[in-house]
Amino acid sequence: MNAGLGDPVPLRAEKVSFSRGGRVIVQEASFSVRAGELLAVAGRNGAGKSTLMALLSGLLMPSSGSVSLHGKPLTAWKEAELRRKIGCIFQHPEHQFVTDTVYDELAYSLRLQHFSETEVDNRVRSLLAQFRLEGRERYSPFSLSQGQKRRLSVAAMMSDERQILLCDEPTYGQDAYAAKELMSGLRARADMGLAVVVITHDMEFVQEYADRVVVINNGSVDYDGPPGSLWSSPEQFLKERGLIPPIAAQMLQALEGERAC
Amino acid sequence: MKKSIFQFNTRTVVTIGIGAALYGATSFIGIPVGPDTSLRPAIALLAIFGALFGPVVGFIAGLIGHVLNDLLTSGTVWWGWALGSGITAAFMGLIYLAKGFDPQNGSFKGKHIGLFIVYGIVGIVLSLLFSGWFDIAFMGEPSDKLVVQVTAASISNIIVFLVLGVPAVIGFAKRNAKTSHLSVNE
Amino acid sequence: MLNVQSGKIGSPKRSFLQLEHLNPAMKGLTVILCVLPLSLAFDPVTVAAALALTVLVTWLFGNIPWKRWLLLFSPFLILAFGCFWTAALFPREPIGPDSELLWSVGAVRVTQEACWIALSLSLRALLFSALSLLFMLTTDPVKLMLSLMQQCKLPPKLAYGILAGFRFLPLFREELSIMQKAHRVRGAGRIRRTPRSLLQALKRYGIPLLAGAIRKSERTAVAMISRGFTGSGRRDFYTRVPVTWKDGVFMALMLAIVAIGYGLSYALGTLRWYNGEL
Amino acid sequence: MAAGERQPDRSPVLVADRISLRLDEDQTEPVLSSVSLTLHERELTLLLGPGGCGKSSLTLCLNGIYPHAVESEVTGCVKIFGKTLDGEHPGETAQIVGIVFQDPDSQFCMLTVEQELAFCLENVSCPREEIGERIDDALRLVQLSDCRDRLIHELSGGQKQRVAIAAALALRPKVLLLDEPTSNLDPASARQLAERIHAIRRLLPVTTLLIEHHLDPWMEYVDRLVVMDHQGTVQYEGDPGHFFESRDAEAESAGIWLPRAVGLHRELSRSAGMTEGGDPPEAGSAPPPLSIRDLIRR
Ligand SMILES: Nc1ncnc2c1ncn2[C@@H]1O[C@H](COP(=O)(O)OP(=O)(O)OP(=O)(O)O)[C@@H](O)[C@H]1O
Ligand SMILES: Nc1ncnc2c1ncn2[C@@H]1O[C@H](COP(=O)(O)OP(=O)(O)OP(=O)(O)O)[C@@H](O)[C@H]1O
Ligand SMILES: [Mg+2]
Ligand SMILES: [Mg+2]
Repeated sequence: MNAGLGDPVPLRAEKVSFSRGGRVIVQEASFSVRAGELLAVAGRNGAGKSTLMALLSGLLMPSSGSVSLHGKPLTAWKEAELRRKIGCIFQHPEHQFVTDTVYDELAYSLRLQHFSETEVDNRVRSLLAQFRLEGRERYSPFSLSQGQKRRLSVAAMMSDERQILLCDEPTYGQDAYAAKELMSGLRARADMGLAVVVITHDMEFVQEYADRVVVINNGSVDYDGPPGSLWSSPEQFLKERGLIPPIAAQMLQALEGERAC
Repeated sequence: MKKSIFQFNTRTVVTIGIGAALYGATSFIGIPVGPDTSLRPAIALLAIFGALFGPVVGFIAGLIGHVLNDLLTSGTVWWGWALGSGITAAFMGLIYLAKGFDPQNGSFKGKHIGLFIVYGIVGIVLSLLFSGWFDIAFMGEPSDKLVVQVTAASISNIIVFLVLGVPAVIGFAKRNAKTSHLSVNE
Repeated sequence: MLNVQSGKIGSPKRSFLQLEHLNPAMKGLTVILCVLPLSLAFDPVTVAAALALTVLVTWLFGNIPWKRWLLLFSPFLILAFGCFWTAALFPREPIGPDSELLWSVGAVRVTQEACWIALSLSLRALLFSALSLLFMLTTDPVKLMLSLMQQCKLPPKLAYGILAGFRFLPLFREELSIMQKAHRVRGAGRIRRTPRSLLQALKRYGIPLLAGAIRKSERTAVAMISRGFTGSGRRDFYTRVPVTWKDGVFMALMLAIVAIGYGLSYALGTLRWYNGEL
Repeated sequence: MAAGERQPDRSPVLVADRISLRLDEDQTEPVLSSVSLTLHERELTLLLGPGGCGKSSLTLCLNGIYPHAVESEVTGCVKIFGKTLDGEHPGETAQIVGIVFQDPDSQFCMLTVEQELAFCLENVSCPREEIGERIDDALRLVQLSDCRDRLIHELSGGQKQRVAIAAALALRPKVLLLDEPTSNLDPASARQLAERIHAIRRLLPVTTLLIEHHLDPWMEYVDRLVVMDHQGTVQYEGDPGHFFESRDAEAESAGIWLPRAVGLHRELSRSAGMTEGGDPPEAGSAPPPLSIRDLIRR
């Protein structure tokens, strides 16, 4: 399956809408995910980011509009193939665990790919080290600390070379180390030519790591462009979307304001 | 860590609530295998709740679950059968008192399996006899029909217990054996 | 009670006796009070009259779309139908020799009495399910528990425990869909809907679901405690579920239905008492 | 920083004395070993520590969940207003010590938002006439007034977290334990919450313990700082400003977030050749001073 590997725009959402229980959660959202790019998604609580991610990954069906992968609508893809291409990290790490131990959790998708047991062991060990979960391999995923759960759920998805990775708030609850490591891990994936989508509330990270940012408000796309120019949009605009520019951008604006006077 | 069976804290009560709700809800499901008899997977739940939380929790969960189900399906409670559900669970829960038995921490040995099966079968037969007797004594049901009913129900319940209940408890114990970090080394 | 998921019971339609707004404990008591005398009757007329009136009450005063009601009632209908034919063809009771033969094919004989009994049996089953549907479809479990605590003095500790259990039932569906999604994103694929894979599904989801429920029961208990729950009896309930004159009217109405049923069959001379027939 | 204005003689409200915690009989290393800390009246104490060091477990010890509601092995003692928790029903302790758990997904016991809050208030024997109002207040505080009748499990992550905060505040506890209350909130709401908690603290005598990785919204309100290390022991207890000024290297190596302003300051000063203690940049090959604009571009 090599078709479309060089595709610069692997995933595209076109006028996607979704409603549930009579409430429109996502309305007519259109944007594209590009290869080699780290796309940040931001927006208020309850704006519809997580729902949008579920739509992009094909776990939910849009009530209108379509999502297409390599130009082919998601519904036309075979389930197994789709999952090999799109990885997905849920907002609640516990929702993603399918096995009883940390070790098995990391080995799960490796085993599905029929790696030899020694190969699996090697890879799992290196993941354990990379995500600082050593000594926890026999624990149940549910008895980890919240931050460890988050790292485990990310690690389990990183173990695959999926072309598109959708992450819902991958860094929350992490200490400085872990968060930076996670983000640079994701950045490295993007630099390798893969597509990464990160939902986050951390504007410093958006500033530092993202190539492009999409702002969701009330279920529709409000802004789509580089982070730098987002900060220079009117204050009212940012305020309504619950965004606070990173501290450096704030200072820059303050300086420029002074210069203008 | 196993707790005393008479400890009644909020957690026990919530467990009873869940057990009862699950038992009540799954009691609707039955695969009819003959006149007046059906394989009720719900019996397996009694085995699980009894084994994991002891006879007292099992008894109350079974009783309340049965009463709820009766109320929802027919509006009348067949107390004999409701108590019977509780007694079944209580007998299955006797295994909880066995030494070294602790499926929540993955400790479930061969001799426990044997014991569990014995307790379960005895419990099923005894409770059905009790329900039958209760019906004859208090509800004025004719006795000849009940003999057939009790025998058929015993057989079908024992089948469910052996095919679903016992493996489920073993599955639980296995699952937890791996998760509790040190007991794997034994 | 099947409405837990939607969370809302009793929308715009208003009638004088809104079943959804009645006191659940009183409603339950009324249903039981109806079932008790009706379980003594064993003739199609009493039962059919009561059944028809119960259904009428459900439709008039309950706010249930009739399609939904039919959907939920249909399994009972099918069951009753099957029950009718088996009882008619293979009567368990000794049939009086003087009973009129309706028709026969070879050894299979259908007598009038057997038919009569079969009709009573199946109608009885329908009546009890209609009564319990009336209760189930119009009762919010939270309100039921509140009313059990307020009217029947059920200890809050037990009531909230059961309520927590009830809360889990609709959540199980949610949990199952979450688990299915988890398996899907992890690449395990979907399980097709064939009988054979049912066992596979049971293995994949059954024990984890139960394990999840048990884990959640601990967390729920911790959550209840950390919200200050001690289980002591004194509470000033925010939502009061009062008993009003409407509950009395409803009880009277339902008892009248029973009386009408009995009266009718007495007038027609068909009244017969139940004797443990099956 | 508020340190200067602090009255020195605030009385201790919650004292934890050499707490050790094991969750399993046969666990080799304990989750917490000999943790002592004191919360003073009306102060906001910030608890920092690397991931998995036992911060959340500590909060559960402070309100008596460990060992009174969940079996576990706890040594040492916790005193609230001079009284130990032993023999007390953990539910009663919870009425004094309110908590917001870290996991927003599994800390609710009712179906809808309103029922959840009403359940809390009924537990503290709040008279019925007041409950409605207090629910309103609590929801307004977390900007969730329009979600009053929603089912909790259908809310988004951030909305659930707000419900949890509202529930804890509705109890009007004397001591409030906040375990990463803003981790799922959008930036503006996080800042707003910090401000509101501060405002509440001026109105009510509530003593707060805060666990948070992202310090920015909270920094100006923090009175005291407690830092834990990987092994589950307390490393530093005292003035926050002092810690970030003098021991920031230590903090960084332990994986503790610095407030972003501190980080920016350090980066700027480093690039301007003012690195304290470090080797000064070589005269000839010194990079041009990094401007804020450069920082943004990177
Ligand atoms: N299962 C559901 N049923 C009904 N409504 C839902 C459901 N799940 C989410 N919603 C609603 O849809 C809206 C968007 O939810 P979503 O989880 O996508 O938000 P979000 O942008 O991810 O927010 P957050 O930043 O808080 O995670 C919210 O108002 C939420 O209450
Ligand atoms: N139920 C449990 N059984 C066994 N070990 C546990 C259990 N809960 C937590 N632990 C372990 O105790 C340690 C401390 O967990 P805790 O949740 O207190 O960490 P934390 O400091 O809050 O971390 P984070 O910042 O990631 O939330 C972790 O290493 C975790 O693996
Ligand atoms: Mg979300
Ligand atoms: Mg924690």
